Amino acid sequence: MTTTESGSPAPVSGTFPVTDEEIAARVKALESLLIDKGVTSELAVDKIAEMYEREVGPHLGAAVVARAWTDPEFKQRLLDDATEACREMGIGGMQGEDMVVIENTGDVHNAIVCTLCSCYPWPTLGLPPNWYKAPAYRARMVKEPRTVLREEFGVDLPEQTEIRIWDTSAEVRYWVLPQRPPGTEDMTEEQLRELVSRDSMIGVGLVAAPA
Amino acid sequence: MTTTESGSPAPVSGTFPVTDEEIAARVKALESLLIDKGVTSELAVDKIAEMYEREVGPHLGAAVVARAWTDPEFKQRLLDDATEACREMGIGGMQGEDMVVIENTGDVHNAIVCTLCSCYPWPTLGLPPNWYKAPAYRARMVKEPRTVLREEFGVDLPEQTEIRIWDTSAEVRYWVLPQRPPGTEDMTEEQLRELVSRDSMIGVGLVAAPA
Amino acid sequence: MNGVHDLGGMEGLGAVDPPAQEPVFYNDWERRTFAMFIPFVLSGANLDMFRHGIERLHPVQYLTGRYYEHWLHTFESNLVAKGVISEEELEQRTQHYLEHPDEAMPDGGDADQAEHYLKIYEAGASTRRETSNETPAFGVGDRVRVKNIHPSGHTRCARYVRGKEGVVTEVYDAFVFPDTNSKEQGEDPARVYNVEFDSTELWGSGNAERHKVLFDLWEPYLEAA
Amino acid sequence: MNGVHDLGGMEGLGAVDPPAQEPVFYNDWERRTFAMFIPFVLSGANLDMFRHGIERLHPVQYLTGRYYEHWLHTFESNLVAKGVISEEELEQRTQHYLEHPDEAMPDGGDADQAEHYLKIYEAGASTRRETSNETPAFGVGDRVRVKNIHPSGHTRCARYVRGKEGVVTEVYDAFVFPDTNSKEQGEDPARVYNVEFDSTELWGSGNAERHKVLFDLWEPYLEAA
Repeated sequence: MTTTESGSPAPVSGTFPVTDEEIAARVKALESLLIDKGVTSELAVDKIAEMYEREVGPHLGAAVVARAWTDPEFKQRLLDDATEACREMGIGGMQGEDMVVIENTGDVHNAIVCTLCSCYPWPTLGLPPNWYKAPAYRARMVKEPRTVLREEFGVDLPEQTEIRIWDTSAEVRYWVLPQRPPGTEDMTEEQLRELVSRDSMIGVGLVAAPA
Repeated sequence: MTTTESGSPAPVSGTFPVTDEEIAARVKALESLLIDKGVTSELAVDKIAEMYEREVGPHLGAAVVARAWTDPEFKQRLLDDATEACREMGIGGMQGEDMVVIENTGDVHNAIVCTLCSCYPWPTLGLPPNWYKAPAYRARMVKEPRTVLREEFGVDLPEQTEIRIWDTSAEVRYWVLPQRPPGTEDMTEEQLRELVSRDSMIGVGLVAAPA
Repeated sequence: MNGVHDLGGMEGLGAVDPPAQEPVFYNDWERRTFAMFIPFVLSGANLDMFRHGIERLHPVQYLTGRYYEHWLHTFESNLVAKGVISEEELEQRTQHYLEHPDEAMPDGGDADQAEHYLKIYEAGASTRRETSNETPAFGVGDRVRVKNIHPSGHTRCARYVRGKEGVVTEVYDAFVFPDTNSKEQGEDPARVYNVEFDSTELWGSGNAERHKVLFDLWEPYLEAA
Repeated sequence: MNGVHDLGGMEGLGAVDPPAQEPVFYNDWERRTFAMFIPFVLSGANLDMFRHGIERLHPVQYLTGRYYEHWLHTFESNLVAKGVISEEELEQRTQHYLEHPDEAMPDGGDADQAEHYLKIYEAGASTRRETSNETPAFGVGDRVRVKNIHPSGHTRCARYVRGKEGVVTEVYDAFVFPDTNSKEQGEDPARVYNVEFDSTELWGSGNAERHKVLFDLWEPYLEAA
């Protein structure tokens, strides 16, 4: 217990959130110490950050989905062993060492969450959005997913659709193969990629038919 | 989600704790509105606050304990129906409508907690101390009471003593009849009262023998 | 609700750190807030609404808030919800007292009202009720299991006892049922049982300590084990 | 530990409120912090220590902290605990950069090192391991119960599944066991099972929604139902 100005005891000392200035300075302090130890550098920081800013992102997962939609044999390989199937396309790496892809159908809707932290398949979806890592989604998605999907993401599923929520609690990284929308029969794999959103591979969005 | 100055999303908006100035102003605002509605007044506020500042407090519970130590029949009545036994001494009221007193012995040590809020027997112990109402005590006392008693209150119980923690989850208000220390055989009821601490009636203290 | 207030067994909250001494109230606003409970109830609220208003605070406000700050917020939110006061007048007055922090409250008061309030404190306000259900469902010594329920509203069935088995040690009378009373859906009095749980049942056999926890439970929370 | 990070089923945390768009990193310090993970691991830490360092944050710091602020704090606390850096030099440098917020980092860098780090991201760092326990304790379709354990250290056995029964849907290989690895007590690889839980088992039959939750559990967390 600490006390506030008026004397009333407060259960926690300090002011929250911590200021941006302090966070920024602490980050530089730590990085500079690690540079001194020879385990990082400005160059390494830039290269790593740029990798996830420019190269790795949900366009990779979208490419996998588009191929699965257009190549039944690839789709089967993807559902059998997603890690291996993605590797065929040169996709893989950190936080995707053991991936499993789960298929949405007319009867079953899947979505992913990590209630304990923020596990997510980086190689195909990129780094997770902040709402995925924040408390509200993590808390609610395992108890009231239908409400979360409807109220927060505008996905209003039919009552008879079974909802399956994959809580990524170990080192397997799940992600969703969304349903191919009707009216896309004539589209090429390249065109289909453009339709596939990050949210549809998390399971909080559907792939809309082209307008 | 809100954003901080540097743009990073923060899960909660606002700054915590709220300032003392704001709390004090909000309290006056609400009280003044209730005065306007005719349901309170400065006089009522003072009378009520003074009742718990000057009249109701752990000296009342101590008087009950001292009597139980010196009057075996009263003690039996106290253990049978604490509310009724306290009423004999003119003690009772809000948050003590249904009291139960539990006896500490050489074999069994009892203590009270309210994990869900801050329930406490006001008529005999007064208003609860802040640590009783704060998260740490409430969280830990039902899972590791022996450690809490030893580390936080200096009460190091023998390994063979059974610990019984009463989580005051409904409207019964429990409190503890502590053990009478040795060496007090010649003391009067009035003298004994002075020995009985609030903590010993919560169960986080023992009554020490007079020096 | 599965809220942050439901603290039994939580870790990471730090030390208890009890001070040697402390005043009953630390300052003027704590005194004033404490004294608003009866006016609050007389404005049409009840104890369970009071508690649930605190539980509905954002977890950060709950964990950083001073104790009587919780009371202030539940008074505010309940009285606004009941239409006794409006957000707007509350904000206006708050702004006024922020600008005039030393301005006294309207003076005076009704001595009879003050006396009446003191008498309420002295008499208490028991929530014990006669019950039509004369035969208790469980008796002393019965093994019972707490139902696995997760109500979104107010409940006194803490998470850490849900699904757990214990033994009835005491059968009490009926008391107002918090889950319905907090929603103004009626007092629905139900019997209360004191149930003894072994710490191994609650926290597993690997828990570092062994003890008993006694927990009072309304009959609707329980089933035969 | 029974910490605030263990969020499944908690209420009162507000809306998800997803923005239409957001950048990968919002600012310079988020970028820098993200890029410190490999240097952190190469300084002798591991993924489970990383996670547990975040879990040990005070609940208020956890709930008010920006996401990469959690990373910063677990880097700091683990590296100080390991003696890689000291509190003092961290505070001194922080003070320095508070006074000189625009000062650049030491320039340059080792191109080979940067390349090496990128290759780690590309290759991944699987925690899947060979196991000597060739016969899985459970098979697909088996009913299992999650043990009622409350370890004080790091665990991936969330509170909301403890004591609950489900059906094994998949038997995976062995993976590094977080409970021991987080304490540097060995990798102790153990098999992981995907277990399907009905929402009524987790949240009671009164839950407003009905669905399935699939949860991965290491063998030591499970017993036959």
